Amino acid sequence: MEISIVHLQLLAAVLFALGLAAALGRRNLFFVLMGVELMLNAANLSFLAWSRTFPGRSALDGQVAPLFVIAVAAAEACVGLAMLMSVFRNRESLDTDDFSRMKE
Amino acid sequence: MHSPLLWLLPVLPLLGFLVNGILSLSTARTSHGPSRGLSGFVAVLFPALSFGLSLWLFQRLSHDAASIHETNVNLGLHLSEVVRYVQPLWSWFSVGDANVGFGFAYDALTGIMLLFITGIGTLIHLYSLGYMAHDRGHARFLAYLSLFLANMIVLVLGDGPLVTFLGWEGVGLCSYLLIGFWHEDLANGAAARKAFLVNRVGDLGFLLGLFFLWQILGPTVPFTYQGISEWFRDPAHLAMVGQGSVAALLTASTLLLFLGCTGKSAQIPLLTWLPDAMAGPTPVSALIHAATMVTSGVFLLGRMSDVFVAAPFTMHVIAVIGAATALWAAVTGFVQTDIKKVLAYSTVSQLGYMFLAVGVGAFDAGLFHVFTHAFFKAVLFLGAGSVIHALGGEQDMRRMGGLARKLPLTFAAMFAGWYAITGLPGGAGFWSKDLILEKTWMHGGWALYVVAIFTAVLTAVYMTRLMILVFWSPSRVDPEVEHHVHESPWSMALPLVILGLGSLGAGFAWASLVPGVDWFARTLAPVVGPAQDLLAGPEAHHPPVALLLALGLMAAFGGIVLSFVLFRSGSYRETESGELPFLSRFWTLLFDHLHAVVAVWPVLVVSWILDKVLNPLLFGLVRLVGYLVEVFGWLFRALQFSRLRLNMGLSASGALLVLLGYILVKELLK
Amino acid sequence: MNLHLAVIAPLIAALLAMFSSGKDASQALRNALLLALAILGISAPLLSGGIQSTEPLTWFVLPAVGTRLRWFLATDGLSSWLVVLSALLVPAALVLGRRMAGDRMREFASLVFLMQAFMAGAVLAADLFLFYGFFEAMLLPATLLIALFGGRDRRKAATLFVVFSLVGSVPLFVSIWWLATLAPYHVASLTQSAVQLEGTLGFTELQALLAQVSPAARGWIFASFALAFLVKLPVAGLHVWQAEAYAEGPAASSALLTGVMAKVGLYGFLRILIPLFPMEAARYSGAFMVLGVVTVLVGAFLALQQTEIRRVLAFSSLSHLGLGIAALFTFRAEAQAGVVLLIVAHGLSAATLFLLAGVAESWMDSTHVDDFGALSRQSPVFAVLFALAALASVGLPGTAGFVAEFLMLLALFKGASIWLVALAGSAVILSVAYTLRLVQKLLFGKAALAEPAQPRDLHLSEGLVLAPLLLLLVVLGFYPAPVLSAARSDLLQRLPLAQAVSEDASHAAGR
Amino acid sequence: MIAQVYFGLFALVAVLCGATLVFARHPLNGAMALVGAMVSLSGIYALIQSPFLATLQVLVYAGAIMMLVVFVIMVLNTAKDSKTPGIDLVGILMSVVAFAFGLVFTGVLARTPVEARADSPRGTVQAIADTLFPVHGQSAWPLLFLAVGLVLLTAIVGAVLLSKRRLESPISVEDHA
Repeated sequence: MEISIVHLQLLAAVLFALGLAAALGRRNLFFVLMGVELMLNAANLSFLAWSRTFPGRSALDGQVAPLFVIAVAAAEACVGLAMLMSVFRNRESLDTDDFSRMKE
Repeated sequence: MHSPLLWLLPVLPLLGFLVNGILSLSTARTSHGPSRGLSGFVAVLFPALSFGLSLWLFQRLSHDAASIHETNVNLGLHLSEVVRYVQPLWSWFSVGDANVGFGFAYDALTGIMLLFITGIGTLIHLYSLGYMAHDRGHARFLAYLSLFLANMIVLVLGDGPLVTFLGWEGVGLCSYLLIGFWHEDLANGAAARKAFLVNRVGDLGFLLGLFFLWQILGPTVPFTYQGISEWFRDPAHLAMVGQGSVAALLTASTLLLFLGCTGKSAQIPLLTWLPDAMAGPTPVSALIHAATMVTSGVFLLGRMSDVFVAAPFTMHVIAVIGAATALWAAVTGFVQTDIKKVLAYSTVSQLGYMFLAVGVGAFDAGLFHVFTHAFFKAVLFLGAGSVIHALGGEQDMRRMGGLARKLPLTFAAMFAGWYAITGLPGGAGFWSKDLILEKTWMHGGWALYVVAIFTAVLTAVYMTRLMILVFWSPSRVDPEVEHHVHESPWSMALPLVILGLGSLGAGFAWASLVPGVDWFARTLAPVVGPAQDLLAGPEAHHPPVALLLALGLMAAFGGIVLSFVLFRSGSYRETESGELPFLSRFWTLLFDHLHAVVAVWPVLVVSWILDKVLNPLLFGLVRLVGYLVEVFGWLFRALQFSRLRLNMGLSASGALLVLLGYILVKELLK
Repeated sequence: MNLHLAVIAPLIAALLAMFSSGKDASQALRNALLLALAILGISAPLLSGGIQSTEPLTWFVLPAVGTRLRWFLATDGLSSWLVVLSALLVPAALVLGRRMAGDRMREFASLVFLMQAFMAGAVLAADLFLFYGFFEAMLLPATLLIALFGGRDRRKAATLFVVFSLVGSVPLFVSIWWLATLAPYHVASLTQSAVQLEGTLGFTELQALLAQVSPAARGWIFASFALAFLVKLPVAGLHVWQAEAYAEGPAASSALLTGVMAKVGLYGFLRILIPLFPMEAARYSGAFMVLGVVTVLVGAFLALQQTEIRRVLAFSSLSHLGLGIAALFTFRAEAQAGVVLLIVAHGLSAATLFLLAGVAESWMDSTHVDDFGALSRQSPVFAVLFALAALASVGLPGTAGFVAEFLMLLALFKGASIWLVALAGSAVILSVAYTLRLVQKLLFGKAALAEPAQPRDLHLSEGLVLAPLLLLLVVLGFYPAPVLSAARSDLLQRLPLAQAVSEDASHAAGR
Repeated sequence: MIAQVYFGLFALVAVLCGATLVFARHPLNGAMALVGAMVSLSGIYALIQSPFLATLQVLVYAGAIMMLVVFVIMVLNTAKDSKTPGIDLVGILMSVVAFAFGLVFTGVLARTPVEARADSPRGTVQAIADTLFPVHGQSAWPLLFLAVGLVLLTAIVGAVLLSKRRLESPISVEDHA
């Protein structure tokens, strides 16, 4: 009840930044994926926090949005991990710096 | 009056076409095609039935006309009422202002046309049995011929211009198929295509003319010959179309319709196809390109005489073009060496006579010439066919001669034809040509008369030349060929005899010199009479008949004598190359050159430009867009690093920058 | 029910044809042919049904916009004839396509059925969304047919085809979307209701809606619609894809493209563009007439220069359909009837020509006209059918093409000027020139290549599927009333307009 | 007051776990840290009146998704340990970017006067179901729900297709290199 929206948002921002750092800074594909997950979580938190500033039923829209985010995250993890496996099996490596064939 | 039988007239030959067509198609694989007896029997039977039917109808028509005439005389009326059997079949299309029915109508004009179309048609089917007996595709040939007959019947029997147009294009198609019948020779195919194309130009004129006519009539008048005639015979309407914009419309309409006629009847300017059409088998030339199809232009003018007399300018044009064509073709016929070409130009020339007659307002004279010409030109062509047949395909007159004794029957028949066409007394041409000359004198002025009589002299010259070169001069035939010369079988001889007799006797259908014999004119009077009376007015003065007759006879005899002087003594000088001298060639191909310059080359040049310039240009435009996209692709690819993290980081930085920029702008604007 | 089936049956047929258990190609062909005949049986009764429509089913409502997407089919004579036309052409395309499809008959049949389904959907749709969906969907099977079964340059042809089609349809999509956002407001203003209502894009509702749009905006929408249909037709300037697609695709797909898909372009003008934008159509009618006549001429001139059979036929299609556009914009009853008849007549004759051209190409293994000759002696049945179809395509009296051409020229004469008629008419002469040249090269003359060891001609089945088409052409040439009357029924005035609105109102009341 | 204490606790755990994710050597460690962050986030959800999402967070996220991740990590790591380094120069650069992001967000937030409203409803199952599938009126959510269903289906099919071939044939680098 008394938790301030700003604190929630700040927490979300920090988690987002951490997720981004993991997604961008790490070379291991696992960390990239997990960083993305963390960012999604931060976004969810932000959704919920903002939803508390709306009156009446419209606040519930903010509650429903994370539901979809979770669903999409599940799909993303599903496909992402499958791709990761096939990449690993092709390349024997999970180092993103090894993957530079896209430009060719 | 309603007559339920008219539809049978075209359907009978159509059945013949279907039977023979299926026979031909189903036996295409076998080595010698369908049985000649069966296909021949079918081919002759159906046209003959059609002929019988048209004889019966004509007899009935004459009877009805006579009884009506009697009634009118008894009642003290002075009317020439049209006896017309109609059979409207169904509504062809009925949309907006366009209400066109599909039906047939039979009156005196149609009756006369049908008599000789089906009659000569049957004879020529018979002739073809012998002529094409050794050809692999004779069943196909007979099928085409029957199809032609069906279309020709539709052409004359249609109750409105559009049904006529159906037959009009149909005969064009059959003409195409038959000219190109021996299609392995590409030249034949080219000739056939030329015929179809040139005719199509005329047909477009026909259609546009109909549009204009429709415009004048308005949507309420039924678009049948009956409706059109009645509309134009109304004096109030005649006054209306005589002046102002309606007159211009009518002139345009009639000129365009006449253009259609020049296409079908090979007049200036659309005459180049007819000489080429001689590439077809000779029975085809006789039936289609001499007796029937090419005269359908004259028929149409007669059919729509009420329309044409309302447009005096067009009538002048018709007369002048007719005279010019007659003269030009006669001169051309003078220099030809191919026997069929001579006859072809002669046909063009005679058709010119018919148009001259129509142009000076003598529709019945023109149609009478159609009638007599059908006989003598058919017999001339069939005779020529017989000669060619006997000589094993030789068509060059320089390699003929002395055949009178070898082919007595053929010679007799052709002599009859020659007798008729030169206008010697008693022959068919004597009556009809003199009639035309007389009418030209009366209504056409002296200039046209001089051209016409000069053409008559030329006609006598070139026809006599033909007879001399083929029959009377010493033989120049290749000895090897001469060995095999034989008279034709009975199926070819019988038509020759009948038509030969016809070309001697047909003229008596309207022997204007013999009092009381004006059967032809009387029969036609209800159809074209009002139009003629309108133009000629009451005949106040009688022409100097004796003088004109004498002039006509002098022309014929003079021409014959001249020809004997020219060709009998010196025989024929053969040029080395076998080709015509330059001047003759140029004169012969005058209109071909004109067509090339006016129509063919421009079309080819424009289409070449479109294909070689415009199309690549459009393609280039499309390619250019494609290249642009690719160039952009390269540009953006150059921006990429091959490091995943860097790429992602850069895009994240980009997002950050956008965000910062947004905030900054927001702040600044605040 | 029949209406639903006319669209759904080919879809089912596509699935069945794909997964049927036929082992070899001929078995697959037999299955597909049975399906095609069944569809023909289902579609044919539409012709006697007059105007009919289905209950509009709301699919869903566009979120945040409030416009319904509906499954709503309706038909009158025009649509019914188009559906039946395609149902007639599909068996022929399947049987003659056998020569090109080879072992992949099942895929081929399936794609052909898909195309049939989408095309039926496009002409039966009474809702703009639905129409657009089907209109675009047609592209997919057509492209695949070209890209999978085509000739040497099939990739290029397919790419051109797709790119041009998209150039035409993307602006259309934008326009439709924009209209969708307007529809609810329009309905609200109509009913004066406080409750927020949903709009629809049914053709009848659109007529009212468009009347309220500002003229400038309407002009742009008009342009985008016109562009989409002009590309499908196509007209001169947008014709680059046509010859490639028609010449490089398999003959069966060319036949369907010209016989059916190009007709949807004309249908778009007839059913959608002119009724929905009467003012714009009237304002630009001169331009469209000139464009049509230019197309007629350009097509004819280009056809004269071509040396490949199907390119000649492609440009001939361009030329013939151009006349339709020119005539339509005279807004005369004769033109409308003539165009409807043109759709049927040209569909039948051109498709037959393309299919036969495909057969000839498969015999000679060449597309160049100089490699052909004397087919009338070697293959008489083929020659008869080809010649008949060629004559029908040049509009010889006695075939349906003549009546169509006559009516269109008459309309141009009355509604435009004599000069346009003369120009269009001279192209008719040219059409004889190039068509006869083609006939000459293929059927007559001497055989250019070695004579075949075996006599060869069309199979019995091939003759049997083509003969009815040509027979129909001749019958309609003498008695075109069944098709002409189709042009008169005015579907738009009789669709259940109020239904969607009242449904909404009762909804609102119920709440 | 007690809520704020809990919040502080959870927030601390979440941030620490997040930091562990960034710096962990082994993916398994990272995964475990992520699970921790998620569980503590779920606690925070519960604190801010969203019981349904809190449950879902544990069930789906921490339970299902992360289980999947851990499972894959363990499958791939049977052969050899991950040889990838933790942080390098590029990583540091990227971290700076990430840090800047956080800074911007914080900056913006600090200047935004927002207050929670007392009448904001609880995110119960009932309330969320009513929003998702409204009985009356129109809403975009059902359409979106359908779309997400499609996305999930596609993802499943895609995942199966991506890994299917590998099950049949022995792994070979040359095959697809």
